[in-house]
Order: sequence, then C-alpha cells, then structure tokens
Amino acid sequence: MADTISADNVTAMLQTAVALIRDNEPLLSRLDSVTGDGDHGAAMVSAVAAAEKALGEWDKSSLKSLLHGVGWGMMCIDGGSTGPLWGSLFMGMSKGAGEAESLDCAALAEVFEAGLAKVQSQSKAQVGDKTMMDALIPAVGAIRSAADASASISDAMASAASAAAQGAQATAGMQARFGRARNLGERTIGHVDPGATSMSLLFKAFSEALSARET
Amino acid sequence: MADTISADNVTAMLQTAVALIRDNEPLLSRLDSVTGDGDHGAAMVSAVAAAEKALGEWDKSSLKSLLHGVGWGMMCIDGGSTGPLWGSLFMGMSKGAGEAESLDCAALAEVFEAGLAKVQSQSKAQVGDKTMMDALIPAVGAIRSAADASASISDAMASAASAAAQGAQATAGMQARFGRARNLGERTIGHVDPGATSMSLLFKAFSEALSARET
Amino acid sequence: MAMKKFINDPANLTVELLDGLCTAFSDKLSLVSEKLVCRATPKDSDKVAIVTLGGSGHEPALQAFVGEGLIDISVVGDIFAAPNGPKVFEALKMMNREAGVLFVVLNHAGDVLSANIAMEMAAEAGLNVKMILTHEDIAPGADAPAEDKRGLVGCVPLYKIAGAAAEAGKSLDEVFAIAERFNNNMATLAVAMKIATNPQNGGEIGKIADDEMEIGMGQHGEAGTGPCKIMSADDTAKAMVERLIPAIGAVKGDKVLLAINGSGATTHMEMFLIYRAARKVLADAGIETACSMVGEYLTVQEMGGFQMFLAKMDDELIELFGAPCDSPYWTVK
Amino acid sequence: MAMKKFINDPANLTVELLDGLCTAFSDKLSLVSEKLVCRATPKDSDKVAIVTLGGSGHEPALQAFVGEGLIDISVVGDIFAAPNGPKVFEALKMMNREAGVLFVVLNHAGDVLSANIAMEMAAEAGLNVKMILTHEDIAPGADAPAEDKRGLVGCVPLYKIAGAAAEAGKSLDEVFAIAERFNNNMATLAVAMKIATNPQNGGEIGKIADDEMEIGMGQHGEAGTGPCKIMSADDTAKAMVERLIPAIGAVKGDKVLLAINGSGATTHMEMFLIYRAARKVLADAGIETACSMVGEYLTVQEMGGFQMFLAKMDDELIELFGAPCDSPYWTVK
Ligand SMILES: Nc1ncnc2c1ncn2[C@@H]1O[C@H](COP(=O)(O)OP(=O)(O)O)[C@@H](O)[C@H]1O
Ligand SMILES: Nc1ncnc2c1ncn2[C@@H]1O[C@H](COP(=O)(O)OP(=O)(O)O)[C@@H](O)[C@H]1O
Ligand SMILES: [Mg+2]
Ligand SMILES: [Mg+2]
Ligand SMILES: [Mg+2]
Ligand SMILES: [Mg+2]
Repeated sequence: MADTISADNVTAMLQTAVALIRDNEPLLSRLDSVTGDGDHGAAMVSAVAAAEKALGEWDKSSLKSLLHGVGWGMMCIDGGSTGPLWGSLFMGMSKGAGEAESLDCAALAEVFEAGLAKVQSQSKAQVGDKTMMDALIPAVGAIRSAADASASISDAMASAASAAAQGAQATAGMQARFGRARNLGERTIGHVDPGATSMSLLFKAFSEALSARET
Repeated sequence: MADTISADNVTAMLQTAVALIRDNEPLLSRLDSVTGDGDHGAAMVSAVAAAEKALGEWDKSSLKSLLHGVGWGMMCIDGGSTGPLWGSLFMGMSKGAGEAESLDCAALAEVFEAGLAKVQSQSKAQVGDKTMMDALIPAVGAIRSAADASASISDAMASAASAAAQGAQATAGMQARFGRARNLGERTIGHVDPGATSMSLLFKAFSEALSARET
Repeated sequence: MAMKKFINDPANLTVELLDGLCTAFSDKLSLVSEKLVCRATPKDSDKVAIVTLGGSGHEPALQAFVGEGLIDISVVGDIFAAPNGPKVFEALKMMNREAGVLFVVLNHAGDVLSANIAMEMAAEAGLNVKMILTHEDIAPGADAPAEDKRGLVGCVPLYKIAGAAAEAGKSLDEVFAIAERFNNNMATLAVAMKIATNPQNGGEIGKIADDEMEIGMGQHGEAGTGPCKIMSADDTAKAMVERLIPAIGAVKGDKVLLAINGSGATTHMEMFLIYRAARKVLADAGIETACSMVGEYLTVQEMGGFQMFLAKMDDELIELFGAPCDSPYWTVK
Repeated sequence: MAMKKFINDPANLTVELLDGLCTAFSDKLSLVSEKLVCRATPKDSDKVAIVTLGGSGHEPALQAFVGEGLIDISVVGDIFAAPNGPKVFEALKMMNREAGVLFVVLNHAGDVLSANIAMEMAAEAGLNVKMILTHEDIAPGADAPAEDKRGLVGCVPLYKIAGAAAEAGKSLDEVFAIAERFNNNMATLAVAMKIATNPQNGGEIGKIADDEMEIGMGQHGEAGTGPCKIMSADDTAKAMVERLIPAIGAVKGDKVLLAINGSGATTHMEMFLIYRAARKVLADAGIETACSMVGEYLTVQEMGGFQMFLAKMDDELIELFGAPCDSPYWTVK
C-alpha cells in the first residue's frame, strides 16, 4: 500500500485537532490575556466548531471540497484575527489539493505550502515576529524537507509537529511585531504567543492522528 | 459672680466643638459608610467650618446674632441632612436667646429647648429612632433637670455631655427609623448612629470648654 | 492606597465637574452662581418652569438633563449631599413667574429637609411654586408608607414628561396633575454587585461578598433587602420586574415605560441583556413596552448594578415622553 | 469565583445584547440577519451609505450610532472579535448603490483582516465601495507607521462627520475626502487604572497595580507605554493633551474637537474634570475647543480609564459635526 492519506484520514486528523484545541481553550485564553485581549481560546473553539460542522456537512465529493468547507467555515466565524487566518490556511490548502483523491508526502507538502501562501497573502508576519507564523512556517518547512528526503507521511507530520512546537516555544523569547501584542513592545518578551501555540496544537494533533492510524 | 455664660463663653465652647468634630471626621464618615452613604464626616466638617466662619464674622452685637450666624452658616452648607438639622438647632437657640446678654442655667435650658423645638419642626424623630435625636433630646433634658435642681452651668453641661454620650452609645442597639439608614432595617442594629455621635461630640466639647474656663 | 479615580482636591469635585459639564455643553447649559445649572437659552417666561435639586457624585445626573423640554434649573449640592435650603430658595426665586414653578424633589432625608426650608422661604416670599416628591423605590414594599420609599431614577422620566407638558404651554395645575399621575404610577428597584467608593474620602460604601449581589439598594448602594447569590441576567430581571409589575398595578393590555439605569460599572452590554429579559416577562404578561430608556442617568460612582424602573403609561404620557427635548444627555428630535 | 456581571450563557452575549438594543430602540434600529444592525428608516438610496464593523463588548459602541446622519449599517462581531469577512461583504452588498459606500474600518488586526477579505469579495462583485482606515492611537508615537496605530474612539466623530456629509448629498469622493481630512488630523491616547474582565470567560485583561495607572492602553486595556503612579485628574489630562497637541500639529489660533470617552467604570464626574483640565491646557496654548464630546462611546467592560481624543477642525468639519443626527446614543437637533 502506497503511503498516502485520503479525505477520510484528513477527517480523522481534523477531528483529533478539534478535540485537542477544545481541551486547550483555557490555556489559549490565558496566554492571550497576557499579551492580547484574552479571547484566543474562545476564537479557536469557534474555529474548530466550524471545522467540525463542515466535516459533518461534507458531501464526500472530494478532498478539495472537504478542505474548502473547513476553511470557509472558519472564515465565517467572528473570531478576530483567527477566523481570517485559519480560514485562509484551509482555503489555500483546498486550492492546493486540486482534484487529488489522496495525497502522498510530496503532494501533502504542496497542499500545506498552498495553505501557507494564502495565509501570507493576508499577513506579512515572518518567523521571529511572534505570531502563529512562528509555528506554521517551520512546520510546513519540515513537511517539505521530509518529502524531499522521501520520508513517510507520519514521519513528516511528526517532524512538523516538533518544528511547530519548537517554534511556538521560541516565541517566548521574541518581541511581538504583529497583532494586538505589537503595542506591548518589549513587555511581550518572556510570554509565549497564543496564536503560535494553537497552531502547534494543530500539527501535534495531525501527527497523533497519523500515528494512531498506524498502530 | 453669678453663674452665667456670655457670648464670649459660647464662642469658646463652639471653638472647642469645631476642633473636636474636625478631629473625628474619619470616625463619623466610617460610621456613616456602614449605615448611610459615608459622608457624615465631610458634612460635619463643612458644618463646623461654617460655624467657625460665622464666629469670625460676628459683629459682637448679641448672643442672638452670634447663634443666628452659626445657624444660618450651617443651614447654608451643602450637607445632606446635617445642614438643615444643625442649622435649625442653632437658629432655634438664637431665637430662644432673645435679647439676653448672658445666660444663667435656667436661661440656658430655655435656649436649648428652643433649639430642640426648631429641630423637631423639621424632623419627627424621637428617642429610640436611631438619629441625632438620641443624643440631643436627653442632653437638653439633662440641662433642664440640672437647671430645675439649681445646678451649676458646668455641672449641667457635664450631665448633658454624659447623657448625649449614653444616648449615642444606645443607638447601637436600635433599628433606624429615619434617614438613609431606615431602609437597612434590622441590619442597622449593632452599629452606632453617626449623627448621634457627632451630636454627642458637641456636648462633650461644650462641657470641656466650660470646665476649662473654671480651672 | 490611592483612590482609583481621576480627581484633584476632593474638596473641589463639585465645582470642577460643573465647570467641565457647563463648558463642554455651553450651547445648552449656563452656570449661574456657584451651583445653579440653568438652560443657556431660557424658556419663555409664560411657561411653567421646572426646578429640581440633588447632591453631586451621581453624574451625568440631574444637571445633565437641564434643557429645552426638560429641567430649567438644577440646584446641585456637594458629593452625595443635598444643596442647602437658602440656595434652593434662590433658584425658586430666580425661576418665579406668573405661570408658576414645578419643584421636583427626590425623597432623601437631606433633599427633603432642604426642600422644606426652601418651600417655607418661598411661601413667605409669595412665590408661585408647587412641590412634587418622587418616592418610587419599592424596596421597602410597594405598600410601605411614602416616607420609606426613596426617590430613584424615576425623577428623570418625570422631568421629561413634566418638561414636555410645560413646553406645551399647560398651566401649573395641569403640569402638576400630569406629573403626579405619572408619579403615582411608577416604581423602581435597584440592585448592586460591586460597591461604590466615596470620592471625597475613598471610603467604600457598604459591603457585598464576592459571589453575592443585593436587590433593593438605595441610590448610593446603601444596603437593600438582603444579599443573595449572583443570579443570571434573565433571573435577576425576572425577579425584579415581577415585583415592579404588581407595584404599579399593570395588567394585560397596559402600556408601560421600562427603564434600565446603570449604576456606573455595569456595562451597557449587561443593561441590554436585562432590558431584553424584563421586556420578555412583560410581553408574556400581555403588557406592552411602549417606551424605553437604557443608559446611565443617575449613577453612583463606579458601583456595579442598575435600577429597573417601570411606569404605567397612557396616551398622553406616551406622547409627552416622546416629545422633542434638548439637553446634554437627552435629546429627542 | 462568579463573574461580577449580569449575564446569561456567555456564548449568547452578542445575540442577546443586540436583541435588547434593537428592541429598546426599535424606532431607530432594525436587526437584519443575525448581526447586522441597520437604520429602521433607511437612507435615501441616492446618498452615500456608511458601513462599519467591530467586535462586541464595547457597548454602547458602533451599533448605537446607527441612524440618520451617522452609520447606515454596523456589522457586529462576537465579544472583542471582528465579524467575519463574508458577513461584512453581505453588508457592503446590501448597502451597495450608485452613490457608493464609505466603509469605515478601525485598525485592529482582526478587523483589518476581515475588512480586506470583504473588500476582495466586493471588488470581485463590482461593488462601489471606498474603505477608510482609522488609526489615530498615538501610544506608539505620533510618527509611528500607520500599522502600529490602533483605531480608538476617533471612529465615532468620523462617522458623524462622514454621515453628515453623506446626508448632505455629497458624492462618495467628496465624503471620502472629508473623512480622510478629518482622519489625518486626529489623535487619541488612552489611559487605564482598573482592568476589564472578559465577559466570556471571566479572565482579567492585563494587570495594573493598586497605586498605578498606565497611559497608552489599547481598546481592551492591552498594556500601553508602561505603568506610572496614579496622577491627579489635572496632571493626567495635561500629560495626555500635551502629547496630543503636537500629534495633530495644532497651534495657536487653531480650532479643535476635544473628546473624552469613558472606558466603563470611570465616572462622568471624572470625565468632566479631565475635560476641564485638558480644555484649560488648550486655551493656554491659544487653541479653541470648538467642539466637545464627553461620554461613553466605545467602552471595554468595566475598565476604569478613558480615551482622550483631539482633532483639528476647519469650518466645514465644525459644521458637519454640528449637523442634525438621530441614533440611539447620539442625537443632534
Ligand atoms: N497579522 C498577523 N499575522 C499572523 N498572525 C497574527 C496576526 N495578527 C495576529 N496574529 C495571531 O493571532 C493571535 C491572536 O488571535 P486572537 O486572539 O484570536 O485574535 P485577536 O487578536 O483579534 O483577539 C496572536 O497570538 C497571533 O499569533
Ligand atoms: N429625619 C431626621 N431626623 C433627625 N436626624 C436625622 C434625620 N435624618 C438623618 N438624620 C441624622 O443624620 C445623620 C446622617 O447625616 P449625613 O450623613 O450628614 O446626611 P445624609 O444622610 O444626607 O448623607 C444620621 O446618622 C442621623 O443621625
Ligand atoms: Mg485575542
Ligand atoms: Mg451621609
Ligand atoms: Mg449624604
Ligand atoms: Mg479579540
């Protein structure tokens, strides 16, 4: 059996992410109340609820439509920065998925790159700016490297998860240059960015879902 | 020398009261913040400041004008219940003083009774209602009894002071039936009334001023 | 600990705040002698004048409702303290006219004492004044004697209605009769969750436990009918409106004015929730909310809580309530 | 510990508060689809429409300024969260007209992201919309790049001025030019003393020591330019207005609009003191306070503090500012 993931796998990955992010609502809000307005937990819960709803309503037609449903659903939450950015991520991934029925590791890297590009069309934040990008960019990079090295999908996702976690952790040392935290300046140093944290949870969940598939 | 008090004595008595009440501003406000709106200290400080101003502006013409000036001055402060009631007390005393240049104990009793009557034209509160009346009525009664028993003025005032203090203390056991505290009902029991406390300070000061005169 | 307020010398609070108010709204207000706030453009002298009094510290409060179709002159006291009787008399004299003066007084010990002194002086001076006392607080029970019932936010819609009647050229007797009809058909209940700080001395007024609230509070958060655990907006609104409805004798088919007056720290967000829930209870009882007020009218520093007000309305009262007016904090086009 | 707020299910806050607002002011507002607040009587279709967006939790806030001579439609998000882009697009489409739509956006990350998405969709659909971004917070420095400067209370007078210009029948280009002129000549600084509580989860936003305050705060009390000891009203006002004056380049002989926007728990009493002190500093510099606003426009729950706003005014702006308008929380006769 070729090493690919189907729409059903993606559904399972997303369901794991929904649960993990829900569990972490208090953490995410607490982080946001230090450097922002205290609502990132609520925003992420709305986002994953929208994703869950889209999964339920998916017409099973294509991976593209699955990802589009999730992205549009997230785009349609009232979630401050979260809705547009997460919505863009999945809508970009949907576009990247094209007509594929399943994805091998290289295709997966392309899908994530398309998602990242769409996010970047909304945000100019780079690694080091203390945003979700500090988790997302290295994670996508890790999948690309793994694909180029012909690694398995689950290894690719494991390395994405660890890159995202490291990236999120590293935001503690950074000064925020985007979002509400920007105005806090130096005082953001020492605090982990909430958006980077939720993004790293996404990859953690994806990786866990994939290793669960194997066992 | 006959046992009388002159306008100068009254001035000295009032000056002592001004000082004593000023010193007790925090206590009076604290008591009022339990059963009222926390401003009785401020109201009494305004009242005694008005009295002090009247003393300074007194034209030395008569005891009546001295007391009238004090009463009108107090009446003209913005002091919630305090201004009208204390103003009435002194304006009533002024009327009671008539054309007398000095007062013996019997005349003093009459002056205080006239003051009390004027206060009672504004307020229907009686002993037991947990107001300044719980200090004022027994104090005036003590002066009357002392006068009827031919006591000295300073003894009369000493017994007024102790009657007022006892009356004020007794308010702790009462349920308020007048003023803002009325709505607190049973919950006022256990707390001394601020207005009774300030009134008892007046008689305490008067008595101290008179005994200072003697020594 | 420093007080958490932006103030200067606590002794100058009232003078400074009135100066700020009257310069910010100099097109509408004019400050004559220290604490008398008048309309910048006086009302025609052939119309009944509306005069009122009250302590400061409750901003926007009475003086912010001085203007066309509302109050003609507001006599302002010091923080939480009624203005003195002679000053109130001065205002009555200033507004005296053949058409007469309606003098609106809220039932609070100090206000009533000052008002009585002013009315005695007015009688001696032969002024043409009629006094009306608001006492719509039903915390002591709807049937409690009038002396027990404090005057709360009800004065504000009363100014509006009396002011509109006066502006329409009605006689003093007519204005008085209309105001009294409204006055006799209104009720208020207050609730608090967080206490206020006296801005003159930093003292906290009353006490409320962290998980409690109290219904039946006075204008300053003087304790009411006893504390209870914090309730939801819906339950709080229901508990309060269900006491107000019988207090004004409203029944199916009646029309009412429903007002929510924020105490200070309670947000407009919460007030809208409370309004919504109360209106729903009214609607379920077949009572129509014909007029509404939601906002901060009479506050008490940063207290958390609100007053819920209900009045029975007839067609004339509804029309007067909706008539044009123009004051700093209430304008109807 | 229970939150000291009158609420129901925190998930329903926005829906419930909008329902309360729109029923209380049903003569002025109408709620179309869940979170779009429109004028009850729509503006003539040959006039430019004003559209805006913002999160809830800042009541009275944007939707309370929907009305004649102000906003035509306000798209409301959830607590502290911008409404989503597709919803904003829906509003733009609903208001689309030959005369055009002025779309006013406050500079906050989420608002801008949603607005950009809506504008992309509007461009695709061929709608006639011009967007204007307010960013008058000078906390990061008056010369900081526009992206750094948050949009604070300045949007409210901007709605007033743009709304009046639209009502006067000016073209979209004219309305835009007027609004942009005002936008480029305004500045705000916020200060906080007491923090706000997020009403959805009870979390406290930020931290302020008992004896401290902080200037330069964001709309939610996100920390500003660093804490300092509590200052008097006069000193606070002076420190703030002295930064605002050079930020708008006001000099002797200029006319300004001075606005004090209360954050929630700060009383009108304090706001009047602050207004008075700031106006005095302006007067001493020979700058005339031609227009004033003192009140709660954009709050953030029960935060203690305020925003001080200053804008340079010319005769046209002054006239537009004073033109009639009619919304729940701002009416000019
Ligand atoms: N321009 C941006 N680009 C990328 N990420 C951003 C940007 N602005 C904000 N973020 C992310 O969003 C997170 C905050 O999200 P959230 O609290 O939901 O939105 P809001 O700040 O509107 O309340 C931040 O921690 C940051 O990671
Ligand atoms: N009707 C009344 N008769 C006598 N004393 C009264 C009356 N009302 C109030 N008081 C007294 O006034 C005191 C409160 O005074 P103060 O705090 O200055 O006025 P306010 O209640 O208007 O704030 C009470 O403690 C009580 O002793
Ligand atoms: Mg946030
Ligand atoms: Mg008192
Ligand atoms: Mg008082
Ligand atoms: Mg937010």
